[in-house]
Amino acid sequence: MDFSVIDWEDILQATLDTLTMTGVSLVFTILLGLPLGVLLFLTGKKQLLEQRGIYALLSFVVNMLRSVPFIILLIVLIPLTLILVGTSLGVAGTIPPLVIGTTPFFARLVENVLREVDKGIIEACQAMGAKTHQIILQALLPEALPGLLAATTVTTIALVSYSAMSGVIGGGGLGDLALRYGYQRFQTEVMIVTVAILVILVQLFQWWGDLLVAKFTRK
Amino acid sequence: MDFSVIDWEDILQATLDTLTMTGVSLVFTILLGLPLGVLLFLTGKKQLLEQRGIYALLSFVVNMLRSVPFIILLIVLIPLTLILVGTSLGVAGTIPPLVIGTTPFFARLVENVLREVDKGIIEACQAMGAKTHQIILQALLPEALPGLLAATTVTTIALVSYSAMSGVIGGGGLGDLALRYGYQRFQTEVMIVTVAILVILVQLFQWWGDLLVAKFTRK
Amino acid sequence: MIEIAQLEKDYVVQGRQVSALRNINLHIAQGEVFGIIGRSGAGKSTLLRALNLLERPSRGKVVFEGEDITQFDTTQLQNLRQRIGMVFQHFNLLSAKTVTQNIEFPLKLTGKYTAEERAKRVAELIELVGLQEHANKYPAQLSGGQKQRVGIARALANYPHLLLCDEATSALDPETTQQILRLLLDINQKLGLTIVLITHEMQVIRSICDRVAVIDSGEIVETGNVVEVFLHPRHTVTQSLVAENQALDLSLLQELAQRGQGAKRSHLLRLTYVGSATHEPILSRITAQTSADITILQGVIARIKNTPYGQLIVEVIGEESEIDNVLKLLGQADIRVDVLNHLVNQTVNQTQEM
Amino acid sequence: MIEIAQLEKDYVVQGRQVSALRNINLHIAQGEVFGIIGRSGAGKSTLLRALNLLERPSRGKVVFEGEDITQFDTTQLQNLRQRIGMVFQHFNLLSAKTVTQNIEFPLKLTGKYTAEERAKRVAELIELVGLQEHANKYPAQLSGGQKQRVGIARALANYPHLLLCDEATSALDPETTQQILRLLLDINQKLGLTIVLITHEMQVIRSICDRVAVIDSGEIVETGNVVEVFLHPRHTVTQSLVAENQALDLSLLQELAQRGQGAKRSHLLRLTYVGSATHEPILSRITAQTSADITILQGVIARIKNTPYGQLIVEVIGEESEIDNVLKLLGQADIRVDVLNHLVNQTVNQTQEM
Amino acid sequence: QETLTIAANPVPHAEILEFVKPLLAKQGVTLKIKVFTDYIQPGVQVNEKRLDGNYYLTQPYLNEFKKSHKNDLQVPLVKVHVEPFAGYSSKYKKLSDLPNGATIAIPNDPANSGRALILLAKQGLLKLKDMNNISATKKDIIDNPKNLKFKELEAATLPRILGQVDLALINTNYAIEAKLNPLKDSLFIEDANSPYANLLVAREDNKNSPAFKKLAVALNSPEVKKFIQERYKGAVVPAF
Ligand SMILES: Nc1ncnc2c1ncn2[C@@H]1O[C@H](COP(=O)(O)OP(=O)(O)OP(=O)(O)O)[C@@H](O)[C@H]1O
Ligand SMILES: Nc1ncnc2c1ncn2[C@@H]1O[C@H](COP(=O)(O)OP(=O)(O)OP(=O)(O)O)[C@@H](O)[C@H]1O
Ligand SMILES: [Mg+2]
Ligand SMILES: [Mg+2]
Repeated sequence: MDFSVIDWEDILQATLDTLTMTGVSLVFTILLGLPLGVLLFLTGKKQLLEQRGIYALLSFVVNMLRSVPFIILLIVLIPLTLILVGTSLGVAGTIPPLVIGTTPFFARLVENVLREVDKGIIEACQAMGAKTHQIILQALLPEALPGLLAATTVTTIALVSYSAMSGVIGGGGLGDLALRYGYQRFQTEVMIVTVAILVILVQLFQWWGDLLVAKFTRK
Repeated sequence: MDFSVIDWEDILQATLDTLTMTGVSLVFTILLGLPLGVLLFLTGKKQLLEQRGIYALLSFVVNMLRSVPFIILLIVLIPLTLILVGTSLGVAGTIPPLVIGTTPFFARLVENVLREVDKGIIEACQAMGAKTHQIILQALLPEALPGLLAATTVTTIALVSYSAMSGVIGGGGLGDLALRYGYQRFQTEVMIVTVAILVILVQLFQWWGDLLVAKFTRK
Repeated sequence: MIEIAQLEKDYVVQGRQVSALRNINLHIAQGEVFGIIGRSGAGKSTLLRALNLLERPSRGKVVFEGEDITQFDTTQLQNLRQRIGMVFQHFNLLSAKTVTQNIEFPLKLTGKYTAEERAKRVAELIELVGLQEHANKYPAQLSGGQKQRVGIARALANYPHLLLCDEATSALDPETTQQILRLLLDINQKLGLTIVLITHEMQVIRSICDRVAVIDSGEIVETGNVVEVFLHPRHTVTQSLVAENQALDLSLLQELAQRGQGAKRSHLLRLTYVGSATHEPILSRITAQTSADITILQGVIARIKNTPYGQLIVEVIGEESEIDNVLKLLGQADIRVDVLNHLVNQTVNQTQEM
Repeated sequence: MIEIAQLEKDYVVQGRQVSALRNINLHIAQGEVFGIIGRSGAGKSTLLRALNLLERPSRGKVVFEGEDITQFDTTQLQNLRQRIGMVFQHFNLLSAKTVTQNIEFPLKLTGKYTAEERAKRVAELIELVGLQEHANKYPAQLSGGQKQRVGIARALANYPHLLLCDEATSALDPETTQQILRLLLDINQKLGLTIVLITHEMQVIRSICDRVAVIDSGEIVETGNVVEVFLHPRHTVTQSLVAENQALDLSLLQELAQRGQGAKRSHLLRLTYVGSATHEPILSRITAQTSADITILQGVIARIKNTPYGQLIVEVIGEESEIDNVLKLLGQADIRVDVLNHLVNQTVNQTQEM
Repeated sequence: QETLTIAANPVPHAEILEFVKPLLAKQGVTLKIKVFTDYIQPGVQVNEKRLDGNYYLTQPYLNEFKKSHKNDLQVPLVKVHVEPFAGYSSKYKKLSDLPNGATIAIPNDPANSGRALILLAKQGLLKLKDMNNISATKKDIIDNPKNLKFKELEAATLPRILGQVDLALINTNYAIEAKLNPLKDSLFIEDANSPYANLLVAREDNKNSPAFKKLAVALNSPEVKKFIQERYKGAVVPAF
């Protein structure tokens, strides 16, 4: 192994790119996925706002986005990405597809987590005359917080791993570096270093996530 | 659009390939991921068999596998794949990396689901003198069944989407077809058809999953 | 205040329809404390939950202050429910909120109070239910009774017009129960709060209820003033529920039966007297006027809400004429007499058969 | 059977250590029915859960049949627990199992029974707790009391040697409560089952307990035979807990105070008599021998387990000499007399101050 | 009956192999085609003897591959076709219009990125350290007078983002699929005697097998030449 061949500046840049892609995408994934997940939950069978039609529609959209291979999503979304961020290239261009790719996934996790919330608590809120938005914001989400945080951790890590595919549109980042240099150009050293950094990042995310889950677990 | 260019035999084969990859991988993912998830849960903080060391180790392995980009996993695992299934090519060769790629993900979901099980029920089992394996098999898993089924649905769909990358090692399947024709060869028709079939498959999986969840929800 | 007409509720269990409430008709007046009793599984909780439509009735109407609330839309129902407090059988506290936050929750929902007003009200309530030391604990850190008190405070927080209590004191010790009941009665008297409560503790009914309904297998089998229902229960279910201090102890009967019939005649009487009669030394006067021996075997002298009453099972031993005299004197003193001799005889027969 | 020595339990709340049990010493004999009472939050559940080490004590020993179980390894503890039944305050039923499956669960765990044996035992238990019609329901489809009965059946399923009950009848109506208590007592007598139970219903203690411990703020403040503790409670907490039918109704006292002191002297006495005295017509005989008027104001004549007892609050009105005579006669008749005149006087003073 | 298992990229390699499959079948050779969307695995799989040979490498890339894998097991048998590489722009009609600071998109795979840089160098847009280093990367540029910026993307994406850059270097197969005409739409194109002819490659141990001989002959047959010309209309040109 000859680690002197490694261009550390590249690695630093890639690390920053990965962090940017993951971070920004995560924020938007949560902003979009949380409401979507809540809506899936609410309109679902035997839930607060049971609405078969709306549920079926939302569920379909979510499933559709989840079933399209990510590379195809990257390509198909180019026009939309252009509108949203002005370019479909590089780190910025990767973020919209990443968000659109992970949002439905996160929304499903949110739906699943919310389903585990004690029905009695929702009933108590109803009995107090809480409006639906109050039930969601003030009871449901706080009650589900540990589960939601765990779901966010899983999603963050999924984002890191998705972002590796960003090379297709010149995205960059650690995963892309690992693929292009480590794999395609047989620079095993680069692969080892980038994968190691990825592992460390993911480990950190998990650790934070676990800490938060523990902090907000009241049961 | 000219759908006459489509080779329906290819599409049928690809559909079968996707079903095989997803189905077989799912079975192994559950067989490996469920115990792993249970172990993560049990050895976790304040849980039945709290074991900081073991938890940290398992968690690390899971995180590591999750942080390696799937394509790299596909490649790195070739020697192992050869040992396991005798070939690292085609549908069979895709299954080990798919399993190893999704197992840690599923294990995390399992861990999260199990954490939501009412502590009082575990206590009741302990008070009855249940052995740990009895608590797991006869109380914990049945109690968490709806959540586990929902997690399985999410995982199945993730498998479908991962399997699209199998083309790298000559795997095949709908996702690969969509990539090869739709992406690399600009045959939008093939892309549309394959993605449509993917969407239908995913929709079916989700629908089955939801049915099972509803069937086993007792609360 | 509440009028229930032809209310019915069915559940579906494994595809079969099971009826949980049948033909319920009930009127609860403004400011009344109304008790619901019945055997386990009779349908009490289901009925109570129908009052604020937490449980949608399968058929029938619930009229609240003149309006049929089964016709309400969501907003109307939400506004209505903000004026109804509810204490749940299983507490249903928000596990992610502290005691303080749980009690503050309904106040926040209305949006009518400032933060200070809320803090003041919460502090007041926490003190009323005696949880000062536990204000910042989460429900999982509380004992059963502490959780229940949080539930009570939460239900009262928003100055409700109607309070629905589903076994609100079942997890409380007698002393705390009395404190809570006094608190409820106080609010009832000062603010005219209407209370509907389910309980298994007859003492609770006696302490604060004006009227009581007895429900069995989903049907109301008896309703009336508490004094009336408790002292002269008509339906067998009511009888068995208030039996506690009314029916004869089996072992006592057996003892009496074994003692057998001696020379003198022994009569077993249940004496029931209500109101002022209780404090008059009637029994001792009668004893003074007769040579018959009067022994109180079992009984209670107490109050139902504000009405003093006594219910005693006494054995009268004496000559035929003396006993007639005793019965006459009791009649004059406005005491209701039930002769229970047949119970002893039955026991004798049973013992012989065995 | 169980020996608890210097048991302590601390909880950590927001970084602070809070003591939930302090210096608990207790001995519970084989075949005994042992009650634990105390105010809400006193530490009853914590103590009960320490008996099978569900709650690991912070310090101290729990000795079970001569062995210090705090030293047991996991397997030993599991084997031990299979012989201990437990009824939880919050039921803790398995929500994914039907009533039948819940009750069968502990039987399956031991692996000692065949499927038929289990089915037979389960059917037997379901009948004992009266849930035949609900055998295939899931817990979410049951009423509160039905859930509780499943919990009781489950705890009894495996023929335990020791039964721990945390408010096992709190959700049951009086009639069902009596049935369950009779069932427990029956097993206790026939099979020597030792029972430790927490309850807030003093009636339950009276019905089946031999001994009782009173716990307050984590400490045992009184223990003894039920008759002893209930009729002559020493600690203020005990007094307030058994007050229900012992202390004077405040409104009654006020009435007496208002009536004022007439020409004749009025004495307020609490009479307590235990055992055979109860069925003797003592009071009526005394009444016959004196010209003083004796009125029972409040009281109860009943049984604690198998011991009949009476506790009456009576007003005696008459000349000084007559009253002395009454007191003398009462003393001869083995009746314990407490003079409560001071209570009326206190009330008079309070009323005047207001 | 002999069997040959050959690894190939999907287009045009696999298609050309499909075309010769029936021809070989007549000669008693069963041809099995393994399609890879990847540029590494077909080589690796042949080295490790899991496959008999491959058809996707060009000579410069084969040299590179042998170097990095420190072996020389792979032996080129015949050249089959060339996919000429060209520069396209949707903004400029002539290369000389290209402004200073222009953005140029090039493929990011090792087989093509060096090739793109070399082609750019040949157009005089920049200078490379070593004009023959086919695995050159951006870092090997020693002179960049127009201060050009490079974006590295996956080859198949390039036609799709043509509008977002000033110039894109696109493999002809992808250009044609995307309805670009390499002859008319390109600003410049690789010359016909490009070193990047795709080769049928065998291993040292099987290069002399009769089956391989038959395949080599078939791939250089007039039928294949005709097939390539008709099918790919200039995007792929026969190299024999
Ligand atoms: N996990 C915990 N963390 C902190 N404090 C706790 C915890 N569990 C119980 N406590 C406190 O310990 C004390 C004793 O609780 P315990 O449950 O034993 O009371 P209890 O006597 O059973 O009361 P109740 O009759 O209301 O059920 C209470 O003050 C309670 O708030
Ligand atoms: N979701 C449900 N599905 C089916 N049956 C139900 C459901 N909920 C309640 N029941 C049944 O309806 C009947 C009435 O239940 P309810 O909870 O009203 O009883 P309750 O009078 O409150 O009893 P308890 O005193 O035991 O709480 C019970 O027999 C119960 O089993
Ligand atoms: Mg109920
Ligand atoms: Mg308790």
